[in-house]
Amino acid sequence: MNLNSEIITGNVVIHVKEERLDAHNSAELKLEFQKLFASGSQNLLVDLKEVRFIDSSGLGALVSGFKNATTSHGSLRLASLQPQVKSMFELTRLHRVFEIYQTVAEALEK
Amino acid sequence: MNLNSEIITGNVVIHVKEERLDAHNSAELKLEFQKLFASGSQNLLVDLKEVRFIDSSGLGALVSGFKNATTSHGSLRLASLQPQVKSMFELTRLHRVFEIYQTVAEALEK
Amino acid sequence: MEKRGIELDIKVPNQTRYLSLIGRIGEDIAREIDRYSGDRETLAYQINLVLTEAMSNAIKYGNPDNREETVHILINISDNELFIRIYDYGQGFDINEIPTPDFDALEDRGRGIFLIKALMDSVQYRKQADGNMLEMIKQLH
Amino acid sequence: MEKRGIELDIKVPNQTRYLSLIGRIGEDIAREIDRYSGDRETLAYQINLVLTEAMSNAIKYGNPDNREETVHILINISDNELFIRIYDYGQGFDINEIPTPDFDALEDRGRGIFLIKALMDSVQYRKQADGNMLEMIKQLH
Ligand SMILES: Nc1ncnc2c1ncn2[C@@H]1O[C@H](COP(=O)(O)OP(=O)(O)O)[C@@H](O)[C@H]1O
Ligand SMILES: Nc1ncnc2c1ncn2[C@@H]1O[C@H](COP(=O)(O)OP(=O)(O)O)[C@@H](O)[C@H]1O
Repeated sequence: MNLNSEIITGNVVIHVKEERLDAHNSAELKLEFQKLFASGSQNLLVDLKEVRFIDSSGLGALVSGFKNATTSHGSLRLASLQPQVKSMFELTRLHRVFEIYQTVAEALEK
Repeated sequence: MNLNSEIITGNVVIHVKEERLDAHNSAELKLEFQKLFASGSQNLLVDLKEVRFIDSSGLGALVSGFKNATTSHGSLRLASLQPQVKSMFELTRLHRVFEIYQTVAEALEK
Repeated sequence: MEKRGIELDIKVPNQTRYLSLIGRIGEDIAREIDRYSGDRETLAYQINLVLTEAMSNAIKYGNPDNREETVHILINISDNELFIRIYDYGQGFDINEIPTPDFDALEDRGRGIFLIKALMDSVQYRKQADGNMLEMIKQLH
Repeated sequence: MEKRGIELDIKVPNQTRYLSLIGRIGEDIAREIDRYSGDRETLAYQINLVLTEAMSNAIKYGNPDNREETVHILINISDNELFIRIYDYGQGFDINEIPTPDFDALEDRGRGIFLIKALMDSVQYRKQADGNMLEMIKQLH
Protein backbone atom coordinates (compact mmCIF):
# COMPACT_ATOMS: atom_id res chain seq x y z
CA MET A 1 0.00 0.00 0.00
CA ASN A 2 1.47 3.32 -1.05
CA LEU A 3 0.94 6.05 1.52
CA ASN A 4 2.62 9.37 2.25
CA SER A 5 2.13 10.91 5.65
CA GLU A 6 2.90 14.39 6.90
CA ILE A 7 2.07 16.26 10.08
CA ILE A 8 0.36 19.60 9.55
CA THR A 9 -0.91 21.72 12.43
CA GLY A 10 -1.46 18.76 14.71
CA ASN A 11 -3.02 16.52 12.08
CA VAL A 12 -1.46 13.43 10.60
CA VAL A 13 -2.39 13.82 6.95
CA ILE A 14 -2.31 10.47 5.14
CA HIS A 15 -2.20 10.73 1.37
CA VAL A 16 -3.38 7.43 -0.07
CA LYS A 17 -1.34 6.85 -3.21
CA GLU A 18 -3.45 4.06 -4.64
CA GLU A 19 -6.01 4.10 -7.42
CA ARG A 20 -8.00 1.39 -5.68
CA LEU A 21 -8.86 0.73 -2.05
CA ASP A 22 -10.10 -2.83 -2.14
CA ALA A 23 -9.80 -6.22 -0.47
CA HIS A 24 -6.25 -6.43 -1.77
CA ASN A 25 -4.87 -3.49 0.20
CA SER A 26 -7.47 -2.40 2.77
CA ALA A 27 -6.16 -4.65 5.55
CA GLU A 28 -2.90 -2.78 5.34
CA LEU A 29 -4.61 0.58 5.64
CA LYS A 30 -6.54 -0.68 8.65
CA LEU A 31 -3.29 -1.75 10.29
CA GLU A 32 -1.74 1.63 9.52
CA PHE A 33 -4.56 3.38 11.40
CA GLN A 34 -4.12 1.01 14.33
CA LYS A 35 -0.41 1.70 14.48
CA LEU A 36 -0.85 5.44 14.30
CA PHE A 37 -3.37 5.61 17.12
CA ALA A 38 -1.38 3.09 19.19
CA SER A 39 1.70 5.27 18.87
CA GLY A 40 -0.14 8.30 20.16
CA SER A 41 -1.48 10.04 17.07
CA GLN A 42 -4.76 11.81 17.76
CA ASN A 43 -6.13 13.44 14.65
CA LEU A 44 -5.93 11.71 11.30
CA LEU A 45 -6.94 13.25 8.02
CA VAL A 46 -7.12 10.81 5.11
CA ASP A 47 -6.59 12.35 1.69
CA LEU A 48 -8.41 10.20 -0.88
CA LYS A 49 -7.70 12.40 -3.89
CA GLU A 50 -5.99 9.66 -5.88
CA VAL A 51 -8.47 6.95 -4.97
CA ARG A 52 -10.67 6.34 -7.96
CA PHE A 53 -12.29 3.18 -6.60
CA ILE A 54 -13.33 1.95 -3.17
CA ASP A 55 -15.09 -1.30 -2.28
CA SER A 56 -16.79 -2.48 0.91
CA SER A 57 -13.53 -3.56 2.48
CA GLY A 58 -11.98 -0.16 1.75
CA LEU A 59 -14.97 1.46 3.45
CA GLY A 60 -14.52 -1.07 6.25
CA ALA A 61 -10.89 -0.05 6.79
CA LEU A 62 -11.94 3.58 7.15
CA VAL A 63 -14.73 2.63 9.56
CA SER A 64 -12.23 0.59 11.56
CA GLY A 65 -9.92 3.62 11.73
CA PHE A 66 -12.85 5.80 12.76
CA LYS A 67 -13.58 3.45 15.65
CA ASN A 68 -9.91 3.48 16.69
CA ALA A 69 -10.11 7.27 16.69
CA THR A 70 -13.15 7.28 18.94
CA THR A 71 -11.50 4.89 21.38
CA SER A 72 -8.41 7.09 21.43
CA HIS A 73 -10.49 10.26 21.89
CA GLY A 74 -9.10 11.42 18.56
CA SER A 75 -10.56 11.87 15.12
CA LEU A 76 -10.39 10.45 11.62
CA ARG A 77 -11.57 12.77 8.91
CA LEU A 78 -11.66 12.45 5.12
CA ALA A 79 -10.79 14.84 2.30
CA SER A 80 -10.88 15.03 -1.50
CA LEU A 81 -13.29 12.24 -2.37
CA GLN A 82 -13.81 11.65 -6.07
CA PRO A 83 -17.51 11.72 -7.03
CA GLN A 84 -17.86 7.96 -7.54
CA VAL A 85 -16.10 7.26 -4.26
CA LYS A 86 -18.36 9.78 -2.53
CA SER A 87 -21.40 7.97 -3.87
CA MET A 88 -20.27 4.76 -2.14
CA PHE A 89 -20.32 6.63 1.17
CA GLU A 90 -23.81 7.86 0.40
CA LEU A 91 -25.10 4.43 -0.61
CA THR A 92 -23.86 2.96 2.69
CA ARG A 93 -24.90 6.06 4.70
CA LEU A 94 -21.30 6.47 5.85
CA HIS A 95 -21.37 10.12 4.76
CA ARG A 96 -23.37 10.66 7.96
CA VAL A 97 -20.57 9.14 10.03
CA PHE A 98 -17.46 10.77 8.61
CA GLU A 99 -16.57 14.42 8.47
CA ILE A 100 -15.84 14.84 4.77
CA TYR A 101 -14.06 17.88 3.31
CA GLN A 102 -13.64 19.06 -0.26
CA THR A 103 -9.89 19.45 0.15
CA VAL A 104 -7.15 18.84 2.69
CA ALA A 105 -6.70 22.59 3.03
CA GLU A 106 -10.35 23.07 3.91
CA ALA A 107 -10.18 20.31 6.52
CA LEU A 108 -7.09 21.86 8.11
CA GLU A 109 -8.86 25.21 8.50
CA LYS A 110 -11.48 23.63 10.76
CA MET B 1 -14.00 9.74 -36.77
CA ASN B 2 -13.47 12.89 -34.78
CA LEU B 3 -11.29 15.42 -36.58
CA ASN B 4 -10.79 19.16 -36.28
CA SER B 5 -9.25 21.01 -39.17
CA GLU B 6 -7.86 24.50 -39.40
CA ILE B 7 -5.89 26.37 -42.01
CA ILE B 8 -2.66 27.91 -40.77
CA THR B 9 -0.19 29.63 -43.09
CA GLY B 10 -1.20 27.58 -46.10
CA ASN B 11 -1.36 24.25 -44.27
CA VAL B 12 -4.47 22.30 -43.55
CA VAL B 13 -3.80 21.13 -40.01
CA ILE B 14 -5.86 18.07 -39.15
CA HIS B 15 -6.14 17.34 -35.45
CA VAL B 16 -7.09 13.69 -35.05
CA LYS B 17 -9.35 13.55 -32.00
CA GLU B 18 -9.29 9.80 -31.52
CA GLU B 19 -7.37 7.70 -29.05
CA ARG B 20 -7.08 4.90 -31.57
CA LEU B 21 -6.43 4.85 -35.32
CA ASP B 22 -7.41 1.32 -36.26
CA ALA B 23 -9.41 -0.75 -38.73
CA HIS B 24 -12.57 0.72 -37.25
CA ASN B 25 -11.92 4.32 -38.27
CA SER B 26 -8.94 4.41 -40.65
CA ALA B 27 -11.04 4.10 -43.82
CA GLU B 28 -12.72 7.33 -42.85
CA LEU B 29 -9.40 9.11 -42.41
CA LYS B 30 -8.25 7.82 -45.79
CA LEU B 31 -11.41 9.24 -47.37
CA GLU B 32 -10.87 12.55 -45.63
CA PHE B 33 -7.42 12.87 -47.20
CA GLN B 34 -8.85 12.01 -50.62
CA LYS B 35 -11.53 14.66 -50.28
CA LEU B 36 -9.10 17.33 -49.15
CA PHE B 37 -6.69 16.79 -52.03
CA ALA B 38 -9.57 16.45 -54.51
CA SER B 39 -10.94 19.79 -53.39
CA GLY B 40 -7.63 21.54 -53.99
CA SER B 41 -5.81 21.34 -50.67
CA GLN B 42 -2.06 21.08 -51.13
CA ASN B 43 -0.27 20.78 -47.83
CA LEU B 44 -1.66 18.65 -45.05
CA LEU B 45 -0.25 18.43 -41.55
CA VAL B 46 -1.69 15.64 -39.43
CA ASP B 47 -1.56 16.26 -35.68
CA LEU B 48 -1.47 12.87 -33.93
CA LYS B 49 -1.08 14.22 -30.41
CA GLU B 50 -4.17 12.48 -29.07
CA VAL B 51 -3.55 9.20 -30.87
CA ARG B 52 -2.31 6.71 -28.32
CA PHE B 53 -2.61 3.68 -30.57
CA ILE B 54 -2.16 3.03 -34.29
CA ASP B 55 -2.45 -0.28 -36.12
CA SER B 56 -1.43 -1.32 -39.64
CA SER B 57 -4.59 0.05 -41.17
CA GLY B 58 -4.05 3.40 -39.47
CA LEU B 59 -0.54 3.46 -40.91
CA GLY B 60 -2.09 2.46 -44.23
CA ALA B 61 -4.47 5.42 -44.18
CA LEU B 62 -1.56 7.79 -43.66
CA VAL B 63 0.42 6.12 -46.47
CA SER B 64 -2.61 6.45 -48.72
CA GLY B 65 -2.82 10.16 -47.90
CA PHE B 66 0.89 10.52 -48.56
CA LYS B 67 0.43 9.03 -52.03
CA ASN B 68 -2.51 11.36 -52.71
CA ALA B 69 -0.25 14.23 -51.72
CA THR B 70 2.46 13.15 -54.14
CA THR B 71 -0.03 12.81 -56.97
CA SER B 72 -1.37 16.28 -56.20
CA HIS B 73 2.14 17.75 -55.98
CA GLY B 74 1.38 18.57 -52.36
CA SER B 75 2.56 17.20 -49.04
CA LEU B 76 1.35 15.26 -46.04
CA ARG B 77 3.39 15.71 -42.91
CA LEU B 78 2.97 14.42 -39.37
CA ALA B 79 3.35 16.04 -35.96
CA SER B 80 3.22 15.14 -32.26
CA LEU B 81 3.58 11.38 -32.34
CA GLN B 82 3.40 9.65 -28.99
CA PRO B 83 6.42 7.39 -28.35
CA GLN B 84 4.58 4.10 -28.87
CA VAL B 85 3.00 5.39 -32.08
CA LYS B 86 6.40 6.56 -33.26
CA SER B 87 7.80 3.09 -32.69
CA MET B 88 5.22 1.65 -35.11
CA PHE B 89 6.59 3.97 -37.81
CA GLU B 90 10.07 2.79 -37.03
CA LEU B 91 9.16 -0.89 -37.06
CA THR B 92 7.60 -0.50 -40.52
CA ARG B 93 10.34 1.89 -41.73
CA LEU B 94 7.68 4.52 -42.44
CA HIS B 95 9.67 7.08 -40.45
CA ARG B 96 11.89 7.24 -43.54
CA VAL B 97 8.90 8.14 -45.69
CA PHE B 98 7.13 10.79 -43.66
CA GLU B 99 8.40 14.12 -42.47
CA ILE B 100 7.73 13.89 -38.75
CA TYR B 101 7.84 16.88 -36.39
CA GLN B 102 7.83 17.12 -32.62
CA THR B 103 5.00 19.63 -32.60
CA VAL B 104 2.58 21.32 -34.97
CA ALA B 105 4.32 24.64 -34.27
CA GLU B 106 7.68 23.21 -35.29
CA ALA B 107 6.22 21.81 -38.50
CA LEU B 108 4.66 25.16 -39.38
CA GLU B 109 7.99 26.93 -39.01
CA LYS B 110 9.50 24.87 -41.80
CA MET C 1 -24.98 -17.03 -26.09
CA GLU C 2 -27.27 -14.38 -27.46
CA LYS C 3 -26.79 -13.28 -31.02
CA ARG C 4 -24.30 -10.44 -31.43
CA GLY C 5 -23.58 -10.47 -27.72
CA ILE C 6 -20.34 -10.21 -25.83
CA GLU C 7 -19.25 -13.18 -23.77
CA LEU C 8 -16.23 -13.44 -21.50
CA ASP C 9 -15.28 -16.57 -19.64
CA ILE C 10 -12.48 -15.73 -17.25
CA LYS C 11 -10.34 -17.79 -14.91
CA VAL C 12 -7.82 -16.10 -12.65
CA PRO C 13 -5.87 -17.26 -9.62
CA ASN C 14 -7.90 -16.87 -6.42
CA GLN C 15 -5.78 -14.02 -5.16
CA THR C 16 -6.89 -10.52 -4.31
CA ARG C 17 -4.20 -9.02 -6.53
CA TYR C 18 -6.33 -9.94 -9.53
CA LEU C 19 -9.35 -7.99 -8.29
CA SER C 20 -8.17 -4.90 -10.12
CA LEU C 21 -7.74 -6.76 -13.42
CA ILE C 22 -11.26 -8.16 -13.25
CA GLY C 23 -12.68 -4.82 -12.18
CA ARG C 24 -10.94 -3.05 -15.04
CA ILE C 25 -12.17 -5.55 -17.59
CA GLY C 26 -15.68 -4.93 -16.26
CA GLU C 27 -15.16 -1.20 -16.74
CA ASP C 28 -13.93 -1.69 -20.28
CA ILE C 29 -17.02 -3.68 -21.12
CA ALA C 30 -19.34 -1.15 -19.51
CA ARG C 31 -17.79 1.65 -21.56
CA GLU C 32 -18.42 -0.36 -24.73
CA ILE C 33 -22.13 -0.94 -24.21
CA ASP C 34 -23.84 1.07 -26.88
CA ARG C 35 -27.42 0.65 -25.78
CA TYR C 36 -26.97 2.24 -22.41
CA SER C 37 -28.61 5.59 -21.94
CA GLY C 38 -27.42 6.24 -18.38
CA ASP C 39 -24.06 7.63 -17.38
CA ARG C 40 -21.38 5.34 -18.79
CA GLU C 41 -18.80 6.15 -16.12
CA THR C 42 -21.27 5.37 -13.33
CA LEU C 43 -22.08 2.05 -14.98
CA ALA C 44 -18.35 1.33 -15.30
CA TYR C 45 -17.83 1.97 -11.59
CA GLN C 46 -20.81 -0.19 -10.65
CA ILE C 47 -19.67 -3.15 -12.74
CA ASN C 48 -16.15 -2.79 -11.38
CA LEU C 49 -17.60 -2.78 -7.87
CA VAL C 50 -19.93 -5.76 -8.11
CA LEU C 51 -17.20 -7.82 -9.76
CA THR C 52 -14.76 -6.83 -7.03
CA GLU C 53 -17.21 -7.64 -4.22
CA ALA C 54 -18.30 -10.94 -5.71
CA MET C 55 -14.77 -12.07 -6.48
CA SER C 56 -13.58 -11.05 -2.99
CA ASN C 57 -16.28 -13.22 -1.46
CA ALA C 58 -15.44 -16.12 -3.76
CA ILE C 59 -11.83 -15.86 -2.56
CA LYS C 60 -12.79 -15.44 1.11
CA TYR C 61 -15.57 -17.98 1.46
CA GLY C 62 -15.58 -19.99 -1.70
CA ASN C 63 -12.55 -22.16 -1.49
CA PRO C 64 -12.28 -23.69 1.99
CA ASP C 65 -9.76 -26.46 1.40
CA ASN C 66 -7.98 -24.66 -1.39
CA ARG C 67 -9.44 -27.19 -3.74
CA GLU C 68 -9.59 -24.76 -6.62
CA GLU C 69 -6.80 -22.40 -7.37
CA THR C 70 -8.84 -20.21 -9.67
CA VAL C 71 -11.91 -18.05 -9.60
CA HIS C 72 -14.26 -18.54 -12.50
CA ILE C 73 -16.23 -15.58 -13.82
CA LEU C 74 -18.66 -15.31 -16.71
CA ILE C 75 -19.69 -11.98 -18.15
CA ASN C 76 -22.34 -11.90 -20.82
CA ILE C 77 -24.05 -9.04 -22.55
CA SER C 78 -27.05 -9.60 -24.72
CA ASP C 79 -29.33 -6.97 -26.20
CA ASN C 80 -30.64 -5.51 -23.00
CA GLU C 81 -28.98 -7.34 -20.17
CA LEU C 82 -25.65 -7.67 -18.51
CA PHE C 83 -25.15 -11.02 -16.79
CA ILE C 84 -22.34 -11.74 -14.39
CA ARG C 85 -21.86 -15.18 -12.91
CA ILE C 86 -19.22 -16.05 -10.34
CA TYR C 87 -18.64 -19.60 -9.21
CA ASP C 88 -17.36 -20.77 -5.86
CA TYR C 89 -16.70 -24.10 -4.16
CA GLY C 90 -17.45 -23.28 -0.53
CA GLN C 91 -20.35 -24.32 1.68
CA GLY C 92 -22.52 -21.57 0.26
CA PHE C 93 -25.01 -19.31 2.01
CA ASP C 94 -28.54 -18.08 1.72
CA ILE C 95 -28.29 -14.67 0.13
CA ASN C 96 -31.85 -13.80 1.11
CA GLU C 97 -30.90 -14.16 4.77
CA ILE C 98 -28.24 -11.49 4.56
CA PRO C 99 -29.80 -8.44 6.23
CA THR C 100 -29.41 -4.85 5.13
CA PRO C 101 -26.51 -3.48 7.18
CA ASP C 102 -27.44 -1.63 10.36
CA PHE C 103 -26.43 1.84 9.29
CA ASP C 104 -25.97 3.02 12.86
CA ALA C 105 -23.78 0.14 14.02
CA LEU C 106 -20.29 0.85 12.76
CA GLU C 107 -19.21 -2.49 11.42
CA ASP C 108 -15.98 -3.02 9.51
CA ARG C 109 -17.67 -5.47 7.19
CA GLY C 110 -20.94 -6.74 5.83
CA ARG C 111 -21.57 -4.19 3.08
CA GLY C 112 -20.60 -6.26 0.03
CA ILE C 113 -23.81 -8.12 -0.65
CA PHE C 114 -25.77 -4.97 0.22
CA LEU C 115 -23.88 -3.00 -2.45
CA ILE C 116 -24.35 -5.76 -5.01
CA LYS C 117 -28.09 -5.87 -4.36
CA ALA C 118 -28.31 -2.07 -4.46
CA LEU C 119 -26.59 -1.79 -7.84
CA MET C 120 -27.91 -4.79 -9.75
CA ASP C 121 -31.47 -5.50 -10.84
CA SER C 122 -31.46 -9.16 -9.94
CA VAL C 123 -29.13 -11.11 -7.65
CA GLN C 124 -29.35 -14.81 -6.99
CA TYR C 125 -27.09 -17.31 -5.32
CA ARG C 126 -27.63 -20.97 -6.10
CA LYS C 127 -26.16 -24.36 -5.42
CA GLN C 128 -24.78 -26.04 -8.51
CA ALA C 129 -23.90 -29.64 -9.24
CA ASP C 130 -20.39 -28.63 -8.27
CA GLY C 131 -20.22 -25.65 -5.94
CA ASN C 132 -22.28 -22.47 -6.05
CA MET C 133 -22.99 -19.62 -8.40
CA LEU C 134 -23.72 -15.98 -7.73
CA GLU C 135 -25.69 -14.52 -10.62
CA MET C 136 -26.11 -10.78 -10.99
CA ILE C 137 -28.15 -9.15 -13.74
CA LYS C 138 -28.38 -5.54 -14.78
CA GLN C 139 -30.89 -4.21 -17.28
CA LEU C 140 -29.32 -1.89 -19.83
CA HIS C 141 -31.71 0.75 -21.04
CA MET D 1 -5.01 -24.48 -18.18
CA GLU D 2 -1.75 -23.99 -16.37
CA LYS D 3 -1.84 -23.76 -12.61
CA ARG D 4 -2.31 -20.25 -11.28
CA GLY D 5 -2.62 -18.93 -14.79
CA ILE D 6 -4.98 -16.39 -16.27
CA GLU D 7 -7.37 -17.58 -18.94
CA LEU D 8 -9.83 -15.51 -20.94
CA ASP D 9 -12.20 -16.97 -23.47
CA ILE D 10 -13.86 -14.12 -25.32
CA LYS D 11 -16.58 -13.93 -27.94
CA VAL D 12 -17.52 -10.61 -29.46
CA PRO D 13 -19.55 -9.66 -32.53
CA ASN D 14 -17.37 -9.65 -35.65
CA GLN D 15 -17.45 -5.88 -35.95
CA THR D 16 -14.51 -3.52 -35.94
CA ARG D 17 -16.08 -1.41 -33.21
CA TYR D 18 -15.08 -4.11 -30.73
CA LEU D 19 -11.40 -3.95 -31.64
CA SER D 20 -10.80 -1.32 -28.98
CA LEU D 21 -12.46 -3.42 -26.27
CA ILE D 22 -10.31 -6.44 -27.07
CA GLY D 23 -7.20 -4.31 -27.34
CA ARG D 24 -7.89 -2.70 -23.99
CA ILE D 25 -8.47 -6.04 -22.29
CA GLY D 26 -5.12 -7.14 -23.70
CA GLU D 27 -3.51 -4.04 -22.22
CA ASP D 28 -5.09 -4.67 -18.84
CA ILE D 29 -3.70 -8.18 -18.80
CA ALA D 30 -0.24 -7.06 -19.87
CA ARG D 31 -0.15 -4.52 -17.05
CA GLU D 32 -0.99 -7.30 -14.58
CA ILE D 33 1.81 -9.65 -15.53
CA ASP D 34 4.16 -9.75 -12.60
CA ARG D 35 6.94 -11.79 -14.06
CA TYR D 36 7.71 -9.39 -16.86
CA SER D 37 10.97 -7.55 -16.58
CA GLY D 38 10.63 -5.44 -19.73
CA ASP D 39 8.72 -2.21 -20.03
CA ARG D 40 5.11 -2.89 -19.04
CA GLU D 41 3.64 -0.12 -21.19
CA THR D 42 5.47 -1.37 -24.26
CA LEU D 43 4.17 -4.87 -23.62
CA ALA D 44 0.66 -3.45 -23.19
CA TYR D 45 0.89 -1.69 -26.56
CA GLN D 46 2.22 -4.80 -28.26
CA ILE D 47 -0.54 -7.05 -26.92
CA ASN D 48 -3.13 -4.43 -27.86
CA LEU D 49 -1.64 -4.32 -31.35
CA VAL D 50 -1.38 -8.02 -32.08
CA LEU D 51 -4.94 -8.57 -30.81
CA THR D 52 -6.18 -5.72 -32.99
CA GLU D 53 -4.35 -6.97 -36.09
CA ALA D 54 -5.43 -10.58 -35.63
CA MET D 55 -9.03 -9.71 -34.90
CA SER D 56 -9.17 -7.32 -37.89
CA ASN D 57 -8.02 -10.14 -40.14
CA ALA D 58 -10.53 -12.56 -38.63
CA ILE D 59 -13.26 -10.02 -39.42
CA LYS D 60 -11.94 -9.26 -42.91
CA TYR D 61 -11.01 -12.72 -44.14
CA GLY D 62 -12.38 -15.15 -41.62
CA ASN D 63 -16.06 -15.13 -42.17
CA PRO D 64 -16.82 -15.26 -45.89
CA ASP D 65 -20.51 -16.19 -45.87
CA ASN D 66 -21.22 -14.50 -42.55
CA ARG D 67 -21.62 -17.93 -41.09
CA GLU D 68 -20.39 -16.84 -37.69
CA GLU D 69 -21.44 -13.62 -36.11
CA THR D 70 -18.74 -13.66 -33.50
CA VAL D 71 -14.99 -13.64 -33.25
CA HIS D 72 -13.55 -16.09 -30.77
CA ILE D 73 -10.39 -15.20 -28.89
CA LEU D 74 -8.47 -17.10 -26.24
CA ILE D 75 -5.88 -15.43 -24.05
CA ASN D 76 -3.86 -17.55 -21.70
CA ILE D 77 -0.99 -16.70 -19.41
CA SER D 78 1.00 -19.37 -17.71
CA ASP D 79 4.22 -18.99 -15.80
CA ASN D 80 6.37 -17.74 -18.59
CA GLU D 81 4.23 -17.50 -21.65
CA LEU D 82 1.43 -15.46 -23.06
CA PHE D 83 -0.72 -17.36 -25.56
CA ILE D 84 -3.26 -15.74 -27.83
CA ARG D 85 -5.45 -17.80 -30.11
CA ILE D 86 -7.89 -16.33 -32.59
CA TYR D 87 -10.26 -18.50 -34.57
CA ASP D 88 -11.69 -17.84 -38.00
CA TYR D 89 -13.94 -19.64 -40.45
CA GLY D 90 -12.57 -18.47 -43.78
CA GLN D 91 -10.57 -20.32 -46.42
CA GLY D 92 -7.37 -19.74 -44.50
CA PHE D 93 -3.92 -18.88 -45.82
CA ASP D 94 -0.33 -19.94 -45.49
CA ILE D 95 1.23 -17.54 -43.04
CA ASN D 96 4.73 -18.58 -44.07
CA GLU D 97 4.04 -17.39 -47.61
CA ILE D 98 3.32 -13.83 -46.49
CA PRO D 99 6.42 -11.86 -47.43
CA THR D 100 8.02 -9.12 -45.39
CA PRO D 101 6.56 -5.89 -46.75
CA ASP D 102 8.60 -4.11 -49.41
CA PHE D 103 9.61 -1.07 -47.39
CA ASP D 104 10.18 1.04 -50.48
CA ALA D 105 6.87 0.30 -52.16
CA LEU D 106 4.29 2.46 -50.47
CA GLU D 107 1.42 0.07 -49.97
CA ASP D 108 -1.70 0.97 -47.99
CA ARG D 109 -1.85 -2.50 -46.56
CA GLY D 110 0.02 -5.70 -45.84
CA ARG D 111 1.74 -4.76 -42.58
CA GLY D 112 -0.46 -6.66 -40.12
CA ILE D 113 1.12 -10.10 -40.21
CA PHE D 114 4.55 -8.48 -40.37
CA LEU D 115 3.87 -6.58 -37.13
CA ILE D 116 2.51 -9.68 -35.43
CA LYS D 117 5.61 -11.68 -36.40
CA ALA D 118 7.88 -8.83 -35.32
CA LEU D 119 6.34 -8.54 -31.86
CA MET D 120 5.62 -12.14 -30.92
CA ASP D 121 8.07 -14.97 -30.34
CA SER D 122 6.09 -17.62 -32.17
CA VAL D 123 3.28 -17.25 -34.69
CA GLN D 124 1.45 -20.12 -36.31
CA TYR D 125 -1.68 -20.39 -38.40
CA ARG D 126 -3.33 -23.77 -38.63
CA LYS D 127 -6.38 -25.46 -40.09
CA GLN D 128 -8.71 -26.83 -37.44
CA ALA D 129 -11.51 -29.37 -37.62
CA ASP D 130 -13.77 -26.37 -38.02
CA GLY D 131 -12.05 -23.30 -39.43
CA ASN D 132 -8.60 -21.97 -38.65
CA MET D 133 -6.60 -20.73 -35.71
CA LEU D 134 -3.92 -18.09 -35.46
CA GLU D 135 -1.71 -18.79 -32.46
CA MET D 136 0.68 -16.19 -31.14
CA ILE D 137 3.06 -16.78 -28.25
CA LYS D 138 5.17 -14.32 -26.32
CA GLN D 139 7.78 -15.33 -23.78
CA LEU D 140 7.57 -13.30 -20.59
CA HIS D 141 10.91 -12.85 -18.95
N1 LIG E 1 -19.55 -16.84 -1.78
C1 LIG E 1 -19.95 -16.92 -0.48
N2 LIG E 1 -19.94 -18.13 0.15
C2 LIG E 1 -20.33 -18.23 1.43
N3 LIG E 1 -20.75 -17.19 2.17
C3 LIG E 1 -20.79 -15.97 1.60
C4 LIG E 1 -20.39 -15.77 0.25
N4 LIG E 1 -20.55 -14.47 -0.04
C5 LIG E 1 -21.02 -13.89 1.07
N5 LIG E 1 -21.17 -14.79 2.06
C6 LIG E 1 -21.70 -14.54 3.43
O1 LIG E 1 -22.44 -13.35 3.42
C7 LIG E 1 -21.95 -12.44 4.39
C8 LIG E 1 -22.07 -11.03 3.89
O2 LIG E 1 -21.18 -10.83 2.83
P1 LIG E 1 -20.68 -9.37 2.49
O3 LIG E 1 -21.86 -8.48 2.50
O4 LIG E 1 -19.86 -9.43 1.25
O5 LIG E 1 -19.82 -8.93 3.74
P2 LIG E 1 -18.44 -9.45 4.34
O6 LIG E 1 -17.83 -10.39 3.34
O7 LIG E 1 -17.68 -8.18 4.50
O8 LIG E 1 -18.81 -10.08 5.62
C9 LIG E 1 -20.53 -12.87 4.66
O9 LIG E 1 -20.12 -12.52 5.94
C10 LIG E 1 -20.61 -14.38 4.47
O10 LIG E 1 -21.06 -15.00 5.63
N1 LIG F 1 -7.34 -14.88 -41.05
C1 LIG F 1 -6.97 -14.84 -42.34
N2 LIG F 1 -7.59 -15.61 -43.26
C2 LIG F 1 -7.22 -15.58 -44.55
N3 LIG F 1 -6.23 -14.81 -45.02
C3 LIG F 1 -5.57 -14.01 -44.17
C4 LIG F 1 -5.91 -13.98 -42.79
N4 LIG F 1 -5.07 -13.11 -42.18
C5 LIG F 1 -4.27 -12.62 -43.13
N5 LIG F 1 -4.56 -13.16 -44.34
C6 LIG F 1 -3.87 -12.91 -45.62
O1 LIG F 1 -2.59 -12.39 -45.36
C7 LIG F 1 -2.42 -11.14 -46.03
C8 LIG F 1 -1.57 -10.22 -45.18
O2 LIG F 1 -2.28 -9.84 -44.04
P1 LIG F 1 -1.91 -8.50 -43.30
O3 LIG F 1 -0.46 -8.46 -43.16
O4 LIG F 1 -2.74 -8.41 -42.06
O5 LIG F 1 -2.30 -7.34 -44.30
P2 LIG F 1 -3.67 -6.82 -44.90
O6 LIG F 1 -4.79 -7.48 -44.17
O7 LIG F 1 -3.59 -5.36 -44.69
O8 LIG F 1 -3.61 -7.20 -46.35
C9 LIG F 1 -3.81 -10.62 -46.28
O9 LIG F 1 -3.85 -9.78 -47.39
C10 LIG F 1 -4.60 -11.90 -46.48
O10 LIG F 1 -4.48 -12.33 -47.81
